[in-house]
Amino acid sequence: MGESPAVALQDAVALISDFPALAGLNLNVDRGEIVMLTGPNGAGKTTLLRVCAGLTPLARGHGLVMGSDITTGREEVRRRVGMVAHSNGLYDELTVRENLDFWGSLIGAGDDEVHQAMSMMGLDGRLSSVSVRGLSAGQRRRTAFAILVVRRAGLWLLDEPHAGLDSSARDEVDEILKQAVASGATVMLSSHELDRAQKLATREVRLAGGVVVGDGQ
Amino acid sequence: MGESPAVALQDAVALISDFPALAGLNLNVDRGEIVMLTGPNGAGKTTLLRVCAGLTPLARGHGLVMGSDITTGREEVRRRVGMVAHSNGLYDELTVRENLDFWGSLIGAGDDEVHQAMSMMGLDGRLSSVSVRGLSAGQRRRTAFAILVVRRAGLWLLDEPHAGLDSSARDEVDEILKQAVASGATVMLSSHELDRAQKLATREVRLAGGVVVGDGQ
Amino acid sequence: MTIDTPTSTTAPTRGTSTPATRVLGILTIAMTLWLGVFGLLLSPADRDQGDAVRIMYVHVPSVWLAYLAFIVTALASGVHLFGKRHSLQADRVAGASAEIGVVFMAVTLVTGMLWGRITWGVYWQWDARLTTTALLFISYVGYLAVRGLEGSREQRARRSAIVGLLAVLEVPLVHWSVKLWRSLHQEATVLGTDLDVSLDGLMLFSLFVGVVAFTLLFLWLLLHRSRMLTMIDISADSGLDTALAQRRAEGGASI
Amino acid sequence: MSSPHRGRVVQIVFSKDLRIERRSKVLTSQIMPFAVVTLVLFAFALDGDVILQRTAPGLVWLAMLFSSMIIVQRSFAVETADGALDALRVAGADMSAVFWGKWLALVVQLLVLEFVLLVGAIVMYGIELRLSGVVLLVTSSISATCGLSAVSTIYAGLASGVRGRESLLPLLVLPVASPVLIGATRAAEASFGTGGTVVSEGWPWLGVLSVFAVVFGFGGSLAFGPLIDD
Amino acid sequence: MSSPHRGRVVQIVFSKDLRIERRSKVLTSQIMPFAVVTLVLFAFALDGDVILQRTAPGLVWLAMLFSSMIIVQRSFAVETADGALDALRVAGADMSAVFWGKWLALVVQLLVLEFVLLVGAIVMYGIELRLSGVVLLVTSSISATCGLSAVSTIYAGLASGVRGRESLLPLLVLPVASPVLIGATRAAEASFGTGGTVVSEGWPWLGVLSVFAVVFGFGGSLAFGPLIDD
Ligand code: HEM
Ligand SMILES: Nc1ncnc2c1ncn2[C@@H]1O[C@H](COP(=O)(O)OP(=O)(O)OP(=O)(O)O)[C@@H](O)[C@H]1O
Ligand SMILES: Nc1ncnc2c1ncn2[C@@H]1O[C@H](COP(=O)(O)OP(=O)(O)OP(=O)(O)O)[C@@H](O)[C@H]1O
Ligand SMILES: [Mg+2]
Ligand SMILES: [Mg+2]
Repeated sequence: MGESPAVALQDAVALISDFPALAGLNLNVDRGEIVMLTGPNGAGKTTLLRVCAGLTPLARGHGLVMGSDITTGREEVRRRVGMVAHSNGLYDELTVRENLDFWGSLIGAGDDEVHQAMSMMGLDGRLSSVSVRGLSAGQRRRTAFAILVVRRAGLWLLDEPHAGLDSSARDEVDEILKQAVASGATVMLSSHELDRAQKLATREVRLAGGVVVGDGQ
Repeated sequence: MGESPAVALQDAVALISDFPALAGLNLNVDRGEIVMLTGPNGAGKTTLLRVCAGLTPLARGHGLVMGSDITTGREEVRRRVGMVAHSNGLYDELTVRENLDFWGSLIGAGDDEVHQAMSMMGLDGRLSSVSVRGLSAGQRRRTAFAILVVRRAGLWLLDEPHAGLDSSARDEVDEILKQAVASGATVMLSSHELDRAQKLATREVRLAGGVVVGDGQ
Repeated sequence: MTIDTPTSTTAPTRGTSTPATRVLGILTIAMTLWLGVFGLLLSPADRDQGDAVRIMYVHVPSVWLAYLAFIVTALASGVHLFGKRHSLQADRVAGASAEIGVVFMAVTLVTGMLWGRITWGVYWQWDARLTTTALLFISYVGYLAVRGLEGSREQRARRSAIVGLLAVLEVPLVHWSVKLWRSLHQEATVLGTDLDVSLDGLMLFSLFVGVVAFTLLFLWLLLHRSRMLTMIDISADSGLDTALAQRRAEGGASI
Repeated sequence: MSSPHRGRVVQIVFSKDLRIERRSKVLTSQIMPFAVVTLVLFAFALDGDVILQRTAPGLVWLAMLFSSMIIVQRSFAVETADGALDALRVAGADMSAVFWGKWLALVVQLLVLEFVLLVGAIVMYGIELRLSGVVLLVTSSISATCGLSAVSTIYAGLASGVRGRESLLPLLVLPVASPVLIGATRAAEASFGTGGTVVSEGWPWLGVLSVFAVVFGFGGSLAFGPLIDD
Repeated sequence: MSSPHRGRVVQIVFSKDLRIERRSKVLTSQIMPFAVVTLVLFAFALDGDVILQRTAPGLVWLAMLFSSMIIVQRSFAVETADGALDALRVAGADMSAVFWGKWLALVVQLLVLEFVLLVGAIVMYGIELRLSGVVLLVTSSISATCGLSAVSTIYAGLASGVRGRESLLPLLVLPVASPVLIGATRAAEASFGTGGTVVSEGWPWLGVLSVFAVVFGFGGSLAFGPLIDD
């Protein structure tokens, strides 16, 4: 298609305290793809996702995300991406509802959108008023997803989205992602649950040693 | 067999700041079983495992773990169990090696045992001298497992052991668990990756709402 | 990551000196000798301070050059932060200048304390100038610490540039501390001695010589040090290349 | 959906921080007792002679400095604990607005603490306050607090995240903040009439403090984005 | 494999804590500058008159109290960050040994800090030390530090347990800790000869401090297990 690719990285090198977590990685992702990142522990998946979100700077190489340069055009990039990392980015002292309201209002989302997202992830009812510290691992993850849904991003970056979620929540997440893609979004997710992710993804990119070592449908 | 069951809980009620995470749960686990705990997010799996480890006290009911009462005989219980929780219990500032040495010497394990465990989990070589803060999610998990292996417990309590691990590490873990059971240990693990866990487990216990709702092979 | 336009002289193989800097170095040495002659021999002893006054020829120039160094740091930081290219060369100049400034500041403190011991009888006393000077010194130690933090060069540059721009605000505070506290603080500050050095012509000239000598020294050090930093960055880059190779190798036999 | 305008973001962040404080009660049940006990202990250490009144203002502001450090460190610990700061960055939140929000929350908390401390000092050290002094005391305290909060927030931003940074916070803040401390102390002395000072001597300090507050306030709102976001 | 005897556990925990401190440098690069700058600022706030020498001991020990709280809080934050404390409990580690290990690490760090503070105060405030005073100063400082560390460690143990508790604790601990402060301050004054005191006046305080240290030391080692292990 005519429009710029969702992600275009050339010779991307990213350092984590002097260690090259990405060692000259090249990757192109077109809009509307669901790319799953696989690879051994420490391959560089998380780092790659953080680079795409403009969180980790490139030490060398160039990168375009949603048409803007991730070094110079961070602001634009951020306006277009949403991310669920290993950590959930929640405030322990606040309740589920308060967390969603906070992030929702920061993004400028409406009350109804927030409420819809919560019921999608089964957080309405009792849980909505439980302080996040009291949540179980999976319930925290669900909350993070609810926030992501509210975000309505153009590029979704998911670091092991299924980890910690129970089967019903997993199906729900997959459903949400499919819908998002249907409405024009692009998805990059890292996963160690190959068969599950493979059902979902349109393309599998395998990382190792900070570079792409395998790329296929 | 004549010896006491690995776990025997009667009407176990456990509160997490006034919320009954376990609501009168009954469970018996014989020695040598590999029990997998399933159930929706917030069902009470983590709480159950913590109760068995003597970390969360019972508000009501009784519990025997490895033959000793978890309320009165905590010390004995702890001498027999090993646990990998959602959190890994590592010191960020220390290197992988230093963490293993610390826990190893605390348990009274020998240097060789430590080294063996590290190579089992692929932590020898470069990683051994990396500070834990620098590790990837899965590498942290591997370290936690290496410590567990050194522990040589009679009852292994694993909260989503596979989460975050890559496929090779998962196989390694399964292998380790099988060996442990072969040498007389008992395993309780919670998991949301049903098919994988089912391959491993000898029995599946399904929790919901803080009680057992399903129990079968 | 590119080292922007390192001059040919900064190739690691060659040293950091050029004909220009060699001349500068020679001039510096000459002026310093001259300062010795004037400061120690030709200039008269002070009426009531005696030979102690000669400390002034080091004390005062070093302070002023420290000020200059910190201002240069601030300017370079500004160039990096607000310049189009976010020049890393500017950042390195800022860093080098700050390092030199800290050294000069230390010299000021030491000479000042010695002088204080002689004239006031104590090494230290808690008046406005001394205190603010001490704090200024601490701030730039902090600045250097920020430069030492982990992270990419851009990060280092951005952070330290901001700190450099904020810290320089303390220089006027030190400079006018006497006035400030005189006018603001009821008790007359003990700084009387600090200023009633009656400078006759020769003293003034010696002081002037001192300032010139220290200025040359500053420039000379600045050139060398900033080129040094450039070379360090370059060698760090070549180090990165090998690290990258190793990292990629992990791909083959990865854990 | 359009991201909200800056003022709104400030308000969102501000109320979020205050709500968290209300839940965790760090200020009311950890810092305040500390500060008050400090006053008491000092009253002991120099059992209630005139010295006490001389030192009171300095003490109060020293306590303020400590507290601001603790509060601000906590307010950023909350952001980094579960990666909320990264989430804020990805959400493309206007960082200078975030700065003002956190700054405001800090100011409010410090002012509360300050009120307690001053009242405590006045009661315990038997300082009698001249009406004419009150105005100076209040105005100078407020502007000093604004300045202090600005400095602390800026450097806490720099100190948040990457390891090793946090250990820098005091090293960076204290020298820069000390003018505030000194100014505020002098102003307080003037309004208390400590050591026979008269109120008029205090006003110039108010000027210094205000300038400081403005400079670092706006410096901070400019610098904060780049600092957080590297 | 048999779990190691108590002494070994103490040593393991102790060296672990010190190693972490060496890595994170909280003491050397955060607390020390903090404490020193405090001395500087205070000296300036009371520019160099006799008051300074009067207040020096009190100041030093106030700084010690703050620092001990910060250090110990950090030393338990490290344990709870990634659930290491739970891991310790499951590993069946002898909690009173853990207590002594953490206590010892705290004592060592505080003594280092104390040395710096005292030297700093003596140099900067122009205190001249009588030889006869040195012995008292050293012994009293050490026993005071032991007591303070014991209290702080107990405190942190409590605080690290169930949430919500910590909010109570400063209220509980500070009154308990203040005798140490006052005792140590008085002893220091005596050894400095502050305000014409003579050394002999200091010895009784040393007794008080020692008793305090012993009581809370052993109280702590007994109470610690139950505290951690709600
Ligand atoms: C630790 C002790 C001292 C420190 C930290 C110190 C610091 C300074 C500083 C920062 C300045 C620069 C003032 C400015 O122009 O902004 C200065 C200038 C000067 N100092 Fe010192 N000083 C100390 C002791 C002394 C003593 C003991 C004397 C002589 C009795 C002295 C004599 C002078 C003179 C004559 C100048 C230049 C005139 C002026 O600019 O005020 N200083 N000192
Ligand atoms: N300070 C450091 N020193 C050495 N290596 C480091 C440091 N920081 C990070 N690393 C390495 O950088 C890599 C980070 O990779 P990353 O977190 O992206 O892995 P990942 O693919 O997400 O792995 P996982 O599947 O376990 O999440 C790891 O191999 C880690 O060991
Ligand atoms: N303070 C609280 N208020 C209300 N509910 C609470 C509180 N603390 C804990 N809970 C509830 O207790 C339950 C804890 O369950 P637990 O963590 O054992 O679930 P789990 O089976 O491990 O779930 P997961 O699969 O997500 O890990 C959750 O339902 C949680 O909502
Ligand atoms: Mg990862
Ligand atoms: Mg769980």
